[in-house]
Amino acid sequence: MENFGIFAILISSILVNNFVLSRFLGICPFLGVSKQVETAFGMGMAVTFVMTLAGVITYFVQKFILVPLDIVYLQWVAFILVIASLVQFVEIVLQKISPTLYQALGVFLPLITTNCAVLGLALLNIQYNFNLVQTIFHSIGAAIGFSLAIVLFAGIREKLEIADVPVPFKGFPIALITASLMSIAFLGFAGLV
Amino acid sequence: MDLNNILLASVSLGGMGLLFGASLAYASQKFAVEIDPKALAIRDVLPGANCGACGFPGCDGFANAVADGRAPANGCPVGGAECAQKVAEIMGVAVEETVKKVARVVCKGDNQKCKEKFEYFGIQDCKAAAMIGGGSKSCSYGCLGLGTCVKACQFDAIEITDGKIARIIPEKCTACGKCIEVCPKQVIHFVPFEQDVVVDCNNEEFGKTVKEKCSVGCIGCKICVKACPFDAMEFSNNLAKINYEKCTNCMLCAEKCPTKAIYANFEKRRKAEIIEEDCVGCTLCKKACPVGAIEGELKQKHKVNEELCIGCGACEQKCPKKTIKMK
Amino acid sequence: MREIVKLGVILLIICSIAALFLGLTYEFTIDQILAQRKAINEQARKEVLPEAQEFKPIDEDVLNKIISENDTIKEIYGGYKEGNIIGYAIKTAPQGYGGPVEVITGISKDGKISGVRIGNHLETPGLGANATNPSFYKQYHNKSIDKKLEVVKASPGENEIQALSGATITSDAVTDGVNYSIEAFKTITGK
Amino acid sequence: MKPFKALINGLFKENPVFIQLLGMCPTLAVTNSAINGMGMGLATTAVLLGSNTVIAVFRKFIPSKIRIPSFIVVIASFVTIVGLIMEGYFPALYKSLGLFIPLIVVNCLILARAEAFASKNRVISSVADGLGMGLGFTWALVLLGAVREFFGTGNIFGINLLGESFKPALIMILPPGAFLALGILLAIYNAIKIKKMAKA
Repeated sequence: MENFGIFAILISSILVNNFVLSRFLGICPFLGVSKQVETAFGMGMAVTFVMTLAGVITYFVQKFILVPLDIVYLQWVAFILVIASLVQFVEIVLQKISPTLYQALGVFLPLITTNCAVLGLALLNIQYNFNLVQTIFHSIGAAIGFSLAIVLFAGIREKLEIADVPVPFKGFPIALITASLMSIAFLGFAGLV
Repeated sequence: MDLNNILLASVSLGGMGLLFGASLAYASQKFAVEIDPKALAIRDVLPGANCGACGFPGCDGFANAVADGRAPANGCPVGGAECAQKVAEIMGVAVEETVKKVARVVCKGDNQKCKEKFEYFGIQDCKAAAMIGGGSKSCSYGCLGLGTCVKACQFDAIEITDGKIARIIPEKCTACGKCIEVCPKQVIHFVPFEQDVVVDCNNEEFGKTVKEKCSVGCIGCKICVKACPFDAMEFSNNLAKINYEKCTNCMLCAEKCPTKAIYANFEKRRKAEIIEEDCVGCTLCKKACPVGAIEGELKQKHKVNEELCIGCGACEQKCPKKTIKMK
Repeated sequence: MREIVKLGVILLIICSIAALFLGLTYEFTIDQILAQRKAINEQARKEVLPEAQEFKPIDEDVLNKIISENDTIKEIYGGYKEGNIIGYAIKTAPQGYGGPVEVITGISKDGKISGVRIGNHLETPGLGANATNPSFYKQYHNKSIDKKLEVVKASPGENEIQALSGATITSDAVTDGVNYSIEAFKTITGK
Repeated sequence: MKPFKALINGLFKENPVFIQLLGMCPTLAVTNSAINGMGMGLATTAVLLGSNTVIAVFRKFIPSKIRIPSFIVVIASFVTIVGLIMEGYFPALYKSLGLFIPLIVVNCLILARAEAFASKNRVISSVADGLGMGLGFTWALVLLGAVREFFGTGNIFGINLLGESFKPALIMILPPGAFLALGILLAIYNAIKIKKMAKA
């Protein structure tokens, strides 16, 4: 992965190993927030914004703090501290600067702190030891992949509301089965890159 | 076990913690958005059903609106008087008394009284039934009794009587208006809670056509309009409708109505009573009484004839000595 | 202003205590972890070159020269028995189906493949991952290093390997790994 | 909430996986075998116990403005400790769980329990709740792992049950199988609940 070009990284993170459907990262918001397409899209945008920022900041934290001081075992704690503070910071700033945008995204922002995709992304960036440019594009690609999956899923779930689903399958079970079908579809991209 | 590695670790992580803690605190101060404390206080007082009856998106929307003065303190019909009172206190504004309203199904044509055009086996839902030739009932204005309003009511104040007609329980109804929205026949109207006389019909046809369809429908004969001493009975496109401000629940119209389309709760009919000591015999009450239920000569004590009295309260208003009580 | 300091200090305390605990656990477990990591690598090399008692990496510049020619080569260790070299353990990482596949090949001095093992890989479980079954990698044993190894669908001959069903890309990748090791072995021993 | 009740609550009534649908990422990703499921479940239980205790003890001193960062630091340090121990003493399990050990930090279950329960109740009931939720999470993961492993490879806990004749459904070990298995298990769980409700 480390010698991939930018385009290859984008394709791989959006389609091939999609963060939600094949890496299983960020499933809680994926299941929780995908009742309507607009909320899903709102969540997608919020996640894209935070993931890109988090990807870059954790890159610098790793490069200039953890490695030189040889305290790499603090990686997980440092990263999640950065992400949690970043999300809370974004929430406060957004609330002041554009209340309308905050109204739309506001409720999802605290959700993002516990979103496995953000920390997963930060750790993968280090695992593949990407340089800065690759990190940025991998973060953007991963976030777009997440948004793509959640918006598609929300569209299907809206249709599911009016389909007559057997009672025990109502709600999450049918959603999960739909997700598995989508995951099969995304399996088709495997080996593309 | 080189100690300085551990110290280095705790110093660096501690430093990062300090940096983030401080910046978060600084940000929350610099970007503080003053949320109106009044809006929060109002929000706790509201019932929180988010039913939207006040016209605002849920209770938060209404609370913010009231805080900014865009909405009246008594705008929450579900909360009713005591909620309006609390909101008014928070806003420090006097609240004018509102008459408590409840929803009511203005139709008495159940399956005995109103003929059915055809047998309906479709989806048990008024909206669906109404699409098929206006529903199975011959009277296309009447209540189909398939329970759309029952499902819409959050406070389960509506039940379907065994005559397949919806009936709203006044005590439970919070006037949120959801049933009125969903009813395809618009046969549910707002009626004051204390009102004991209501024209229970929604049919705008005339005479014989109504008679063929429903034995208790309003045939538009206007007898009640003439009979009402307080001309509280308005009449438009063949349907009588009571003006609730003017109506004194004297129930005369209900007595006169040939098809008994007007509901009247006769047990609750009030009776006038003159307190002997204070009566000066000025005969004002006798002239005011529309049904001549008061006997007595000038300067003598007057008396109310209980059978004739319809409890309209006209004498009570007229009496200069205020010695007439309605019981 | 006081609020900012207060919050900052609280978070400082929490983080430094946490870091202290982590530091302590790290100290206790670090030598165990390093031993584990060394053992895993050592164990793979031991399997491919059973007779060797201890392994020493070959000198730097030879290794770098080989890596410059073919960057899938990752490590080369000389296997020693009673002091003298009896073979080499070469680790390569050819590109498989899901990602790089670590292939460790042991080649003895007399020009025979003494063993092949599969290290970390990202192959699909149930398909490519079957390369880790002995039935597959045992095929490379005692193959001579004179001719390049080929992958065939069925009835493998002298220098041919039976491909894994449904995982031809992985089988090719592992075979390439072994072939690269053979070339590296030839450049080192000057055969 | 009495400690014992919190324990039972976590195991069945409010099972984190089947009822609350928390901690989905590890549940789906790691349960391609029952042993992995158990490993992840026990690791999560250990972290849950640790973090619930510490947060319950310090709940008075943590101001609400930086509540989330401090909880997360506590959880993350417990996860790191578990991770270090696991890498040192259980290398096989560590390799198979791979990326998902650090992801216990952002496992919605732990932060949810910390925020919803531990920061509001006494230490003993927090510990009981942590244990209950952890064990509930573990048995759900083991069940899901067993189901997927059984259909995917024909054996459970590595023991081959069906012999050679059984052609395993590989899909069950791949990502789609995880969604499918959990969806069907949830449906069965709902069906049982509905039947029980109908009887009661």
